[in-house]
Amino acid sequence: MNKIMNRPDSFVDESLSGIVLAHGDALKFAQGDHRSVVRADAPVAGKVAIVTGGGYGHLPVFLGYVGKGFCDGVAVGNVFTSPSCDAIVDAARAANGGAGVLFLFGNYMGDTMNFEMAAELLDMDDIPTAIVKAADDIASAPRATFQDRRGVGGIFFPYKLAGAKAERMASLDEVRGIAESVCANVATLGFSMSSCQLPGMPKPIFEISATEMELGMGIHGEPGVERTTMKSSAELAEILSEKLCADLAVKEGDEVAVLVNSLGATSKEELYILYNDFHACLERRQIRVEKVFVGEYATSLEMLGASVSLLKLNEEFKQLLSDSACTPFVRV
Amino acid sequence: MNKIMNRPDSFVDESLSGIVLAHGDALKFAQGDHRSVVRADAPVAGKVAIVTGGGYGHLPVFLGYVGKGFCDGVAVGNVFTSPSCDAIVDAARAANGGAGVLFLFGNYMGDTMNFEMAAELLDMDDIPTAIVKAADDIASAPRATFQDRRGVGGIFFPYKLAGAKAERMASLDEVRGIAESVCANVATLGFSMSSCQLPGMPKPIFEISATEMELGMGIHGEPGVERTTMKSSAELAEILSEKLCADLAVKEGDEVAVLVNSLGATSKEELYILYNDFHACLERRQIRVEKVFVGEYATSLEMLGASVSLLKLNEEFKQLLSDSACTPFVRV
Amino acid sequence: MYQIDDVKGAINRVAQAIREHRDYLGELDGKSGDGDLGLSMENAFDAVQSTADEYAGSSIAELLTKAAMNCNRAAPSTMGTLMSAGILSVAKAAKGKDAFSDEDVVGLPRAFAEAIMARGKAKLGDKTILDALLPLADTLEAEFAKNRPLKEAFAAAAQTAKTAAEATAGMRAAIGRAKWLGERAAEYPDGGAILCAVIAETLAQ
Amino acid sequence: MYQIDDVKGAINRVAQAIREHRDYLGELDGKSGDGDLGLSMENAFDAVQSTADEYAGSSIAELLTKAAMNCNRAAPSTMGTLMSAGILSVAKAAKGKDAFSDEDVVGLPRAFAEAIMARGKAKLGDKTILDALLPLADTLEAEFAKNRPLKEAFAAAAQTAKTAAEATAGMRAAIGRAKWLGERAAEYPDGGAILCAVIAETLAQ
Ligand SMILES: Nc1ncnc2c1ncn2[C@@H]1O[C@H](COP(=O)(O)OP(=O)(O)O)[C@@H](O)[C@H]1O
Ligand SMILES: Nc1ncnc2c1ncn2[C@@H]1O[C@H](COP(=O)(O)OP(=O)(O)O)[C@@H](O)[C@H]1O
Ligand SMILES: [Mg+2]
Ligand SMILES: [Mg+2]
Ligand SMILES: [Mg+2]
Ligand SMILES: [Mg+2]
Repeated sequence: MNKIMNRPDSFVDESLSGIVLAHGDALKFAQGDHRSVVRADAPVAGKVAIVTGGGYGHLPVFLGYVGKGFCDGVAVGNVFTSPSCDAIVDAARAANGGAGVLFLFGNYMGDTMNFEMAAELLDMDDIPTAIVKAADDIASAPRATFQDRRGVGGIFFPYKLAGAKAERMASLDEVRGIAESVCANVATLGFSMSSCQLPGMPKPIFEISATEMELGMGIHGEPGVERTTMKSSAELAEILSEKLCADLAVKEGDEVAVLVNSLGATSKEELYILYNDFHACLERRQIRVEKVFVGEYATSLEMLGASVSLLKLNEEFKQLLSDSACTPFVRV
Repeated sequence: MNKIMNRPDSFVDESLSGIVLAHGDALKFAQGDHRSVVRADAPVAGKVAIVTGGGYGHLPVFLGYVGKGFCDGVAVGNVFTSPSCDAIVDAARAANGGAGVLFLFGNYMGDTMNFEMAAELLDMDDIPTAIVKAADDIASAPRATFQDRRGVGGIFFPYKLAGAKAERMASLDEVRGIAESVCANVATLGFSMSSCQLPGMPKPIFEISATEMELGMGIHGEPGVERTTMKSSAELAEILSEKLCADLAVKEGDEVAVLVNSLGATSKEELYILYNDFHACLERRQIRVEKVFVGEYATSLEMLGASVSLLKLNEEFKQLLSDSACTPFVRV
Repeated sequence: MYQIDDVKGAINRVAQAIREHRDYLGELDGKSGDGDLGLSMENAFDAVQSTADEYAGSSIAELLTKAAMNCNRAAPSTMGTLMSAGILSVAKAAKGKDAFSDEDVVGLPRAFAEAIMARGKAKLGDKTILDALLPLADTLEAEFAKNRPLKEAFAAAAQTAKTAAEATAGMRAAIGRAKWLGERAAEYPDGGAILCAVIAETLAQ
Repeated sequence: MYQIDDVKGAINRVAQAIREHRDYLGELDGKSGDGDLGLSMENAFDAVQSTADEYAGSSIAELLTKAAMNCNRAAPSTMGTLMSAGILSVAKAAKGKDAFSDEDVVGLPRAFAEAIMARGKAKLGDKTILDALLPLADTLEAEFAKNRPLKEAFAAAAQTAKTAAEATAGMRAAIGRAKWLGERAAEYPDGGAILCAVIAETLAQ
C-alpha cells in the first residue's frame, strides 16, 4: 500500500485533524464532532446555510468546498462511504444562521438515506431544510431520468452558483431553486486509466490493463459505459463534447462553462491537452466558452483519469458564476 | 501509456496551447514564441520582472507561477528538459518593464547554461539581469555547500517572497537580495513510492516495488538518500522534521512556514495526514508555524510521493509572505 | 428460549464471519459498486460487537437499540444504514421481553426485511440483499409451520438464502450503484445478497 | 577530403544510431538522472538531420552553425546544450574551407571536447562524456601521428572510447545530476560517455 498514512482506521480522522490544524483560520469542527466541519465564521446570521457531505477520498469534494461563496458545513464519512446522520445533524446545527439549511450532495443511496434521516431530526427542532442532489454523470442514466444519475465532478457548479446565491442573502427557496436548475443543466462524463486502492484493502478496486481505459467511470470506481483501448486526447474530446452537448441540447450560439477535472493522479499537463482539444470541438460547434476551470475538483484518491463537465449558462448563472468564492482548497 | 495526449512530440505544445486558451485573461505567449509565456499585463512598467523556466511536467512549477505577486514570465522546455536560450530571451524581453530581469530557476546544469547564455545575449541589449538559483533539496548536498543542491519544491518560497518584493517596486538588487536570502533559508526533503513515465518512453524512469519507498527523491526521479521499506506517516514526519530543522538550525521559539507538496499522484487526503504528524513534531520542538501550504506545488507528472519544505522566517519574510498573489494555478 | 447471552453469542459469531469474508465482499461490491461493502460491514459489526461486549444490562431491546445506533454511526453506507434499520426492527420485536421464543425468532427475518424495504424502497427482484433475505424468511416460516424444529428450519432457510444469493448472478440491478451499470455488472452475484447468505449460514450453525 | 555531402552522410548515420539507442540511453540516464538523455538526443539529432536535409548551400561551416542553433533549440538539456557547443566548434574549424582534410578531422574531437569543457566546466574524471571523448581524442591523435590511415586510427579511437565509456561504471560523478547520488549511481556507466562511444563507433564504420 503506497499511501502516506498510519492506520487505515484512522485515515479519515488524522487527515481531518491535519486540515483543521492547517486551516484553523477558515475551518472548525462543529459541536465537538470530528466528522463535522463548518466555516470558521459559522453560523452566518440570516444567510441560508448550505451543508454538504459524503464519503472521504474525493478532495476537494466535499470538505474542500466549505468556505465563503460555497458551502457552510460538511459531514464527512469514511473513505467512499456516506457520513452518519449524526454528523450531518451536527454540521447543520452549527451552520444554521436562522434562514434554514440546504442539503446539497451527490445522488447516492447511503447519503440520501442519512441526509433524509437528518432532515427528519432537524424538523423536530424546527430547522427548515431542503434537499437537492447532484446527479450529473451522463454515463449512469439517460437524460429523461437524469435525477437517477450518480453525482460526480459536476457538483462543483451547484456548489458555486447556489453558494453565490446564498451569499447574496437569498431565501432557502431561492437557493434551492438555483441549485435545482443548475443540477438540471450540468452534465459530466469521465474516464479512467487506473483504479485506486481503499486504505486498508489489499487490492485496487478493479483491474485495468495499461492499454485500456474505462469510459464513463464513476468517482468510486463504478464501471462505466464501456471498456475500450486507450484513446487519444482528440478522440476523447470528440466523444465527450458530442455526448455532453447532446445531453444538454447545447447548440450554436449557446454559452457554457467548462470544468476539466483530474480524478487524482492525472497531471495538469494532460488536462490542458484535453482542454485544448475540447475547446476546438466547441469552437467548431460555435459554442462560446464563458469560463473554464481546469484542475482537481473531484477526485478518487490516486486514480488516473479525468472528467469534463459542461454547464449551460443563462444570464443569472453567468452573474453567479462570476462572484468570487474561496475555501482553503478552491478559489474562483 | 496511460496518458491523455495525442503525440509525445506535441505533448508540451498542445498543453501550453490549452493553458493559454483557458487562461487568456491572465497569460499570453511572448513575442510569438510558443515556449515563452508572460503575464497578460506584461511588461509592468517600472517593476523588476522575474523570469523563470525549466522542464515541463512539474506544474504548477514553472509556468503556474506566472501571475501577479509571483513571476512575470517563463520559458518552457520539453518534459524534464531545460528551456532553450531563445525562449528565455523572448520571455525576458516581453516581461522587462525597464527595471531589469531576475532569472529565478532551479539549480540544474542544462538550465544554468541556457539562462547564462540568455543573460549574455540580453546584456548586449543593455537589459540588466541577475541570476538566483533555488537549491533546496537537502538530500543532494550538505548544508555547507547548499548551493550545489538541486532545486525542488521549495522554490515556491523564493517565488512568493521575491515576487512580493518586486510587486512592491523594489530594485533589481533588492529583489535579487530577497531571493538569495530566501534560498539560503529554505530546505526541502521528499520521498516517493512510484515512478513516472515520460511521454513517448516505453517504461517508467525507474522501478520501485509496492512495499518500498525512495527517501530524498528528486523531482525528475533522481534517486535519493536511500531506498527503504514504506514508512508510516508518523515515521516520515519524524525523519523529515528532524533533518529539515537540523539543516536550517531551526530551534525552540523560531517561526517557520511549511509547504507540504504532492509529487502528483498522492492525494490531498494523505498530505494532510502527513501535515498532522509534521505539525506534532514541530509543536514538540516548540517551533511556531506561521503559515502552511498543502497541495500540489511542484510535481513530477504522475509520481506518488510528497515533499516537505521549511522556510525559516524573519520579520521581512513574514510581511512578504502575507502579500496576496495569484496565478491561474496558485493563489495565496 | 433465547436469552441476552445467546444474542451476544450470535453477534460475536456474525462479526467473526464478516471479518473472514471482508475481502470477498469488497471484491463483489467492486464489480458493480465502490468496493467498500466488506470494510463497512466490518466497521458495522465491530461496532455492534463492542456494544454487546460493553453492555452490562439485561434488556435485549436496549442492547439492540444501542447496537443499531452505533452501527449507523460506524458504517453509514447503504448497507450499514439498512443493517441498522434491520437491527432496530429486531430491537422492537424484543421490546418488553426477557428472551426470544422460537416463534419470535421465526418472525425476525421478515421484520428485518420490512425495515430494509421501508428505508431503502427496494423490492424483491431489484438485485439487493432482499433477494436472499425474503426467500430466507419464506423458507423459515414455511418449514417451521410444518413443525420442523427451529434449528432444522433455520438450516433449510440458510440453504435457501445461499441458493437465492448465488442466483442473483445474471440479474440486472434496479437500484443502488449496480443499477448504473445495467448489463455490465449482471454476471456477478449481489454483494448484499451474499452477505445475507453468510450471516444466515453462521447463525444456522 | 571530406565534402559537405560526407558531412551530411555522417549526420544521417549518427542520427540513425541515436534513434536505435534511444531507450538504452534513457535507461542509463534514469539510473542517475532524469531519464531524458535518449529522448533529448533523439530530438537534438532529428533537428540536426533536418537542418542538413534542408540545407541547399555549399558551406560546411554555415550548415553546422545552423545545426548547432537548431540542436540547442530542439534539445536544450545539458547534453543538448553541450552538443550544440561542440557542433559549433566543428563549424568554426570548417570556417573558410570547402572540405575537411584528414588532419582537420583528427583535430575535431579535441575541439569538441574543449567546447564542452568551456561551457560545462567539467574535467576528465568527473564521470561525463569527457571520460570517453578525451581518451578518444588522445588515441586518434596518437595513432594518426604513427602514420596509420585515418580510417584505422579512427577505428582504434572508437575502441578506446568504448572501453573508456564502459570504465565509467564504478566512478563517482563529480558534476551534473549524477553527483547528487554519490555512491548510489556509481555502479552504472555514464550515459553521456556511452553516447560518445555509440557516435564514435558509427563514424568509424
Ligand atoms: N435500496 C436498497 N435496498 C436494499 N438493499 C440495497 C439497496 N441499495 C443497495 N442495496 C444493497 O446494498 C449493497 C451495497 O451496499 P454498500 O456497499 O454499503 O452500498 P454503497 O457503497 O453504495 O453505499 C448492494 O449489494 C445491495 O445488496
Ligand atoms: N558539466 C558537464 N560537462 C560535460 N558533460 C556533462 C556535464 N554535466 C552532465 N554531463 C553529461 O550529460 C549527461 C546527461 O545529459 P542530460 O540527460 O541531457 O542532462 P540533464 O537531464 O541533467 O539535463 C551525463 O551523462 C554526462 O555525461
Ligand atoms: Mg459506498
Ligand atoms: Mg533533463
Ligand atoms: Mg459499496
Ligand atoms: Mg538527463
